[in-house]
Amino acid sequence: MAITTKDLQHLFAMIAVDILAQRDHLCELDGAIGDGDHGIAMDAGCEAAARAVAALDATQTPPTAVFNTAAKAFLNAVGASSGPLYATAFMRAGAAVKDRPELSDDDFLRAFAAMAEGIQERGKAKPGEKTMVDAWRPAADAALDAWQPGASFHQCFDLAERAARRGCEATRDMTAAKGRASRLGERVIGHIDPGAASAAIVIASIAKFAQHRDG
Amino acid sequence: MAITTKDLQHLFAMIAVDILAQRDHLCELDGAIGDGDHGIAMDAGCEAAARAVAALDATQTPPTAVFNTAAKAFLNAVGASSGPLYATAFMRAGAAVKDRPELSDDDFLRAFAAMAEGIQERGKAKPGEKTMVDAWRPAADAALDAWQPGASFHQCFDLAERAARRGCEATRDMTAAKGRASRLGERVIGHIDPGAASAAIVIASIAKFAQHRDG
Amino acid sequence: MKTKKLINAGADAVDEMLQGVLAAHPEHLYAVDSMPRAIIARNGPRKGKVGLVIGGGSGHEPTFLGYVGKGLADAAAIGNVFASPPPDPIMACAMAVDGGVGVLFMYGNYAGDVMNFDMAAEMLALDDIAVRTVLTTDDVASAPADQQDRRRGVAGNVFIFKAAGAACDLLYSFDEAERAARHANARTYTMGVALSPCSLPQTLKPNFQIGEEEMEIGMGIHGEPGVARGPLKTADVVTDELMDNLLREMKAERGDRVAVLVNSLGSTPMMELYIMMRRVKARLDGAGLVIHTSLVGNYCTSLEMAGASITLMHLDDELQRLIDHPCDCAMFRR
Amino acid sequence: MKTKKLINAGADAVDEMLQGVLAAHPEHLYAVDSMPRAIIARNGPRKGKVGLVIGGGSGHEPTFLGYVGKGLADAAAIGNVFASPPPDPIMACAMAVDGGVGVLFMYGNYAGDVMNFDMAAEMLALDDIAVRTVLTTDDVASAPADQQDRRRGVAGNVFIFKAAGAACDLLYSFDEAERAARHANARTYTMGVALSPCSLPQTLKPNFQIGEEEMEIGMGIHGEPGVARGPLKTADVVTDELMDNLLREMKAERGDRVAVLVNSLGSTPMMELYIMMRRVKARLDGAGLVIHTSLVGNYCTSLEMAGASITLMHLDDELQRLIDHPCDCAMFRR
Ligand SMILES: Nc1ncnc2c1ncn2[C@@H]1O[C@H](COP(=O)(O)OP(=O)(O)O)[C@@H](O)[C@H]1O
Ligand SMILES: Nc1ncnc2c1ncn2[C@@H]1O[C@H](COP(=O)(O)OP(=O)(O)O)[C@@H](O)[C@H]1O
Ligand SMILES: [Mg+2]
Ligand SMILES: [Mg+2]
Ligand SMILES: [Mg+2]
Ligand SMILES: [Mg+2]
Repeated sequence: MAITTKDLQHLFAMIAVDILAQRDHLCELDGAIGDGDHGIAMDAGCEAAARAVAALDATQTPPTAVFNTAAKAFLNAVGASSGPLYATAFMRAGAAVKDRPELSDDDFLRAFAAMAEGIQERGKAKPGEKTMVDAWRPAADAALDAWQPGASFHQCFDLAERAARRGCEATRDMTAAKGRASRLGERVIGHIDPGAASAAIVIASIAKFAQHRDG
Repeated sequence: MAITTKDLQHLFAMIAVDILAQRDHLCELDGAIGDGDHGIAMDAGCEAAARAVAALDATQTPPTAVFNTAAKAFLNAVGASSGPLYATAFMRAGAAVKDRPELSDDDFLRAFAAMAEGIQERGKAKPGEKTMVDAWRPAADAALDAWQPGASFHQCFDLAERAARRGCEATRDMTAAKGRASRLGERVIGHIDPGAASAAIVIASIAKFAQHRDG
Repeated sequence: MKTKKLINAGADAVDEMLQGVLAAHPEHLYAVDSMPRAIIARNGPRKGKVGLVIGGGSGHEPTFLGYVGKGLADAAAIGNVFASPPPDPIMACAMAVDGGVGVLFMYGNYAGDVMNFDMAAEMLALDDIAVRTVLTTDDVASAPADQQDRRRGVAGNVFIFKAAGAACDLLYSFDEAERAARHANARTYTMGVALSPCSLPQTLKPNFQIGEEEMEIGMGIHGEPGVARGPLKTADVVTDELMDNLLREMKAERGDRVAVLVNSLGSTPMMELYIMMRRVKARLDGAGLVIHTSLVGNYCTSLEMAGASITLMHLDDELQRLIDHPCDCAMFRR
Repeated sequence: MKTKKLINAGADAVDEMLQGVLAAHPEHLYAVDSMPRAIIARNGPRKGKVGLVIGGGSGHEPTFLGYVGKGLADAAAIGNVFASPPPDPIMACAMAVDGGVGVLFMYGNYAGDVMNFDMAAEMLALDDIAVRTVLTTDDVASAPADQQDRRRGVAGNVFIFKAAGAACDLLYSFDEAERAARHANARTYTMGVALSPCSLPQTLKPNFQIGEEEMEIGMGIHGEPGVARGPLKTADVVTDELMDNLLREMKAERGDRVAVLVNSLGSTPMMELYIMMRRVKARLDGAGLVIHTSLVGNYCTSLEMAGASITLMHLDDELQRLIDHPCDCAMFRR
C-alpha cells in the first residue's frame, strides 16, 4: 500500500502533537546550554507545517508539494537555527520524491535519508559536534543499512529510532562545535543537545507512522 | 545635677542605636502603607545627628547649639518627610533652651515639649491623622501634665513613653489624613503608622536617658 | 532572600550614581561645588529666563536628572532613594539657575517634598530669590477627581516638566511660565499598575508584598499601595482598565490631540510596553482622539519594580507647541 | 511559579509589539505590506545609498527596530523572541531599501541568523540585488582573542550599527561601507554579567537557573552561559573584572579616545548602571583613555534579565566622525 498525501498529512500532524508534548522539556534542555527556546521553535515550526500541509487538497497535491509546503511553513514560523535546518530537510525530501504521485516504501526511505542530508548541507555540521546531526545521521544510516529486499519497512524505522536515541544520548558527553553551545567549551558536558533531543522525537514519530502503516 | 552638652551627646548616640536596631522593622511598617524607607530615613537622620553632635567640643558648645547641629545634620542626611519634621523639632528644642549653658530638668522638659510643637508646626498634622504626631502629642502632654513640684523627672518621661506607645498603637485603627498614606482610605486600617512607631522609639530612648540620669 | 544589585555599599549608591552621571555626561551636566546633589544644566540657565528647578527622590531615573538640559529643566535637586532632597541642594540649584526673573520649583506632590522645597523657598526669599511652586498631580488613582490637588505626581512629570521647560526656554514671563506649568499639569493624567516590588539599596528587601499571580492597580511610583489589588489580567484588559479611567477624567472631544507615554516602572520590558501601546492606540482611535506624539520606555521608574503606567496629556495648541519644542538633555532629546 | 507579564497570548507577543511600535512611531517606521516583520525607515533609504538591513530575534528592544531611521539602519527584520527572522522578512527588507548600489546585512553572529540571512542573500542574488554581510562579534567572553570570528554579537551592535549606518548615510560606496562596518566591528569590545534570568512569553518560565547569590560573567544576551559563575560581587569589583578583559583586548594607547556603553540587560536600573559608569571612568582615566561619548541605559536587552554589559569602541578619526553623525530613529536620536 503506497503512502499518499493524506498519509503525509497525518504524519505531520503526529509530529506536531509529539513535539508539543515535549515543548517545555526541550526549552529546559536549551536553557542549560543555549537560549531556552528550542521547544518553542520546534513547536511553532511543526504546528505551522502540520497546519499548512493539512490545508492542502489531498486529491490534488503530490507528496513532493507536501514536503515543500511544510518546508516553507516551518521556515517562516520559526527562523532560529531549527528553521533553515528543517526547512532544508523537508525541501530535500521533496526533491527526493519529485514527480511521484504516491510514495513507495523505498521512496519514503529516500525522503527520510534526504532529510538528514539536507540538515547537514545547511548546517555544515558533522557527527560529533553536538547537534541534531548526531541524531539524524545515525538514524538515516541505520534505516538505509537495514533496508534490503525482504526487510520490513517499520523495522527499518525502529532501528532508526533507536539509533537516534543513542545518538542523542551520546551528545551528553560531547563538547559543541556548532550552534550557540559551541562557545561554552567543557561547560556543556553532561547536557544533551536540545536539537538532537527534538530530532529523536521527530524520528520516533516517523517510526510510529511506519509501524502504523505496516501493522 | 544639670544636663550638659556631654549628656546630650550621649542621648543622641542612644537614639541612633535604638533606631538602628529597628531599622528594618520600620521599613516594613512603611512598606505596608508608604514607600518602605522610613527605617532608612530615621537611621540616616539619627546617625548623622549623633555624629555631628559628637564632633562638637562639649566644653565650648551650649545645649542650644547641640540641638541646632542635630537639626541641620538630620535634615541634610534625610530629606524625606522625617527630615523637616525632626529638623524643626530639634530647632524648636534649641530655641526653647537658648542661652542656657546647661539644662535643668525643667529646661529639658520644655525642650521635649517644643519638639512636639515643632513637628506639628512643620507638618500641620493634628492628632488622629495617623502620623508621628499621634505619638508626640500625647507624649508631650503626658510629660507636661505630670511635671509638678515634687514629681520625679524620669517618671514624667515614663508616662510620656507609655503615652507614645499607646498613641502609636492607636494609629492602627485610623485612616490617614497626612503623608503618603493619606490616599489609601480604608486600606491603611490595621497598620501602625511608621512615623508614630519611630517616634515611640525616640521617646523611649529619651525616657531611658531620663531614668539613667535620675537613677 | 536578598535582591541582587550591582552596587557597592547601599548607603553610597546615590552619590556614586551621581558621580557616574557626571562622568558620562560632562557636556550636559555639572554639580554645584561641594554640593554633589545639586545637578545643573551646562546649557540653558541664563539671564532673563525663569529658572526651572525640579527634583525629588532618587530611584526614578531618568526622572529627575535626565530631564536637566537646554529646553527643559535647568537643575535637579536629588534626594536619597524615594526621599525628597533636603533644602540645601534645592537652594543650591535655585541659586545656580536664577536668571533674575524668578525660579520655578516643580516636583511631585508628596508631603516630604513639599516640606523640604518649602523650607528652601523660605530661605531663598531671604536672599531675594523669588520662588514659585507648581506641584505635579497627574496620578488619577491617588485621589478622586474633585480632590486633584491631593493627587501624587508620577510619570506625567515628563510631559509636564517638558512643557514648563519649553515655556521657560521661550522666555515666558514668571507669571506666564507658572501659568503654563499649571496648565500642563491640569491636562495630564496618569495611571499605573505594578506587578512586583523593588528593593532599596540599603535593605535589598522587597518594599512591598504581592501575590504570585496578583497585580496592584494604581500603585504609586514608590510602591505606595494603589486603588485595588486583583489577579493579573492580560495586557489588553489592564490597558483598558487604565484607559477607562484616563479617558473618563480627560473629557476630550473627538478630534482632540494627545501626547502618550507608556512607561515602564523598571523591569517591564519594551515588548510589553508596546503591546500596551497597541491597545492604547485602539482605544484612542475608538474615542476619535489623535496621537500627536508618543513616548514608550523607561521614563519614570521605581528602580526594578515590574509594571507600567500610561500617561495622556490632553494637548491644545500651546501645549503641543511646548511639547514639540526641542530639548537636549543627557537622557532625553527631542 | 510563572513570571508575570503584561501580555496577551504569548504566541502573539511579537506581532502585537510590532503593531504597538507602528502605532507609536508612524513618522519613523512602517512595515512592508503583508510582511509585518519587515520594519522600514520612512526616511533614509534612497537611490544611490547602500541599504543597511539589520535584524535578529525579538526581546532585545530597542535593538533592533529602535535603530531604524535616518542616519542609522534602513530596515530591521524581526524574528521571534531570541530567534532569527526567517528569510522572507529579510528579503522584504532588502528589497524595500535597495538603492541600486548594494545592500549590507549586519547582525549578531549566531548560527540561526547566519543560516536565515544567508538563505535570504542567496535568493536576493537571483533578483540581482547584491548583498554583503558583516557579522558583529563584539562579545569578548564568547571566544578567545585569536578566534574573533566565532564570537557573538551583543550590545556593541549599537555602536557598530551606528557607525555603519552613518557610513551609508554619508553615501560611502558599497566597498567602503562594508570596510567601515568591519572596521567598526573590529574595534568594538563588550562583556557582560547576568544576575537573574528572563522568561519567554510563551513559557513564562526562567530561561536559566542561577543561585540566589550568584552571578554569571560573560552571559550571552539570550541567556547563553558565559565564562564563569561565581558569587555576586560589588559593582566596582564586577566592573573591574569586565574592564580588565576589555582593556586587555583593546590594546589602546594613552590619549586614545573611546565610546562607552553601559547597558542594562533589562531590569537592572539606571542607578546601578551609573554606579558602574563611575568605575568605568576611573579605569579609563587610569589607563589614560579619553571618553568621547557615553551611552548609559537600556540599549540591548534580554527581556527582563538582570545584569549589565560594558562596551568600549576604540575610536579613530573615522569612527569618531561616524559615531557623531546625526541620526533620528524612533528610539535613538543623536
Ligand atoms: N550548524 C548546525 N547544524 C546542525 N544543527 C545545528 C546547527 N546549529 C545549531 N544546530 C541545532 O540547533 C539547535 C538549537 O535550535 P534552536 O534552539 O531552535 O535555535 P537557536 O539556537 O537559534 O535558538 C541545537 O541544539 C543544535 O542541535
Ligand atoms: N504632615 C505630616 N505631619 C506629621 N507627620 C507626617 C506628616 N507627613 C508624614 N508624616 C510622618 O512621616 C512618616 C513617613 O516618613 P518617611 O517614610 O521618612 O518619609 P516619606 O513619606 O517621605 O518616605 C509617616 O509615617 C508619618 O508619621
Ligand atoms: Mg535556542
Ligand atoms: Mg517613607
Ligand atoms: Mg520616602
Ligand atoms: Mg533562539
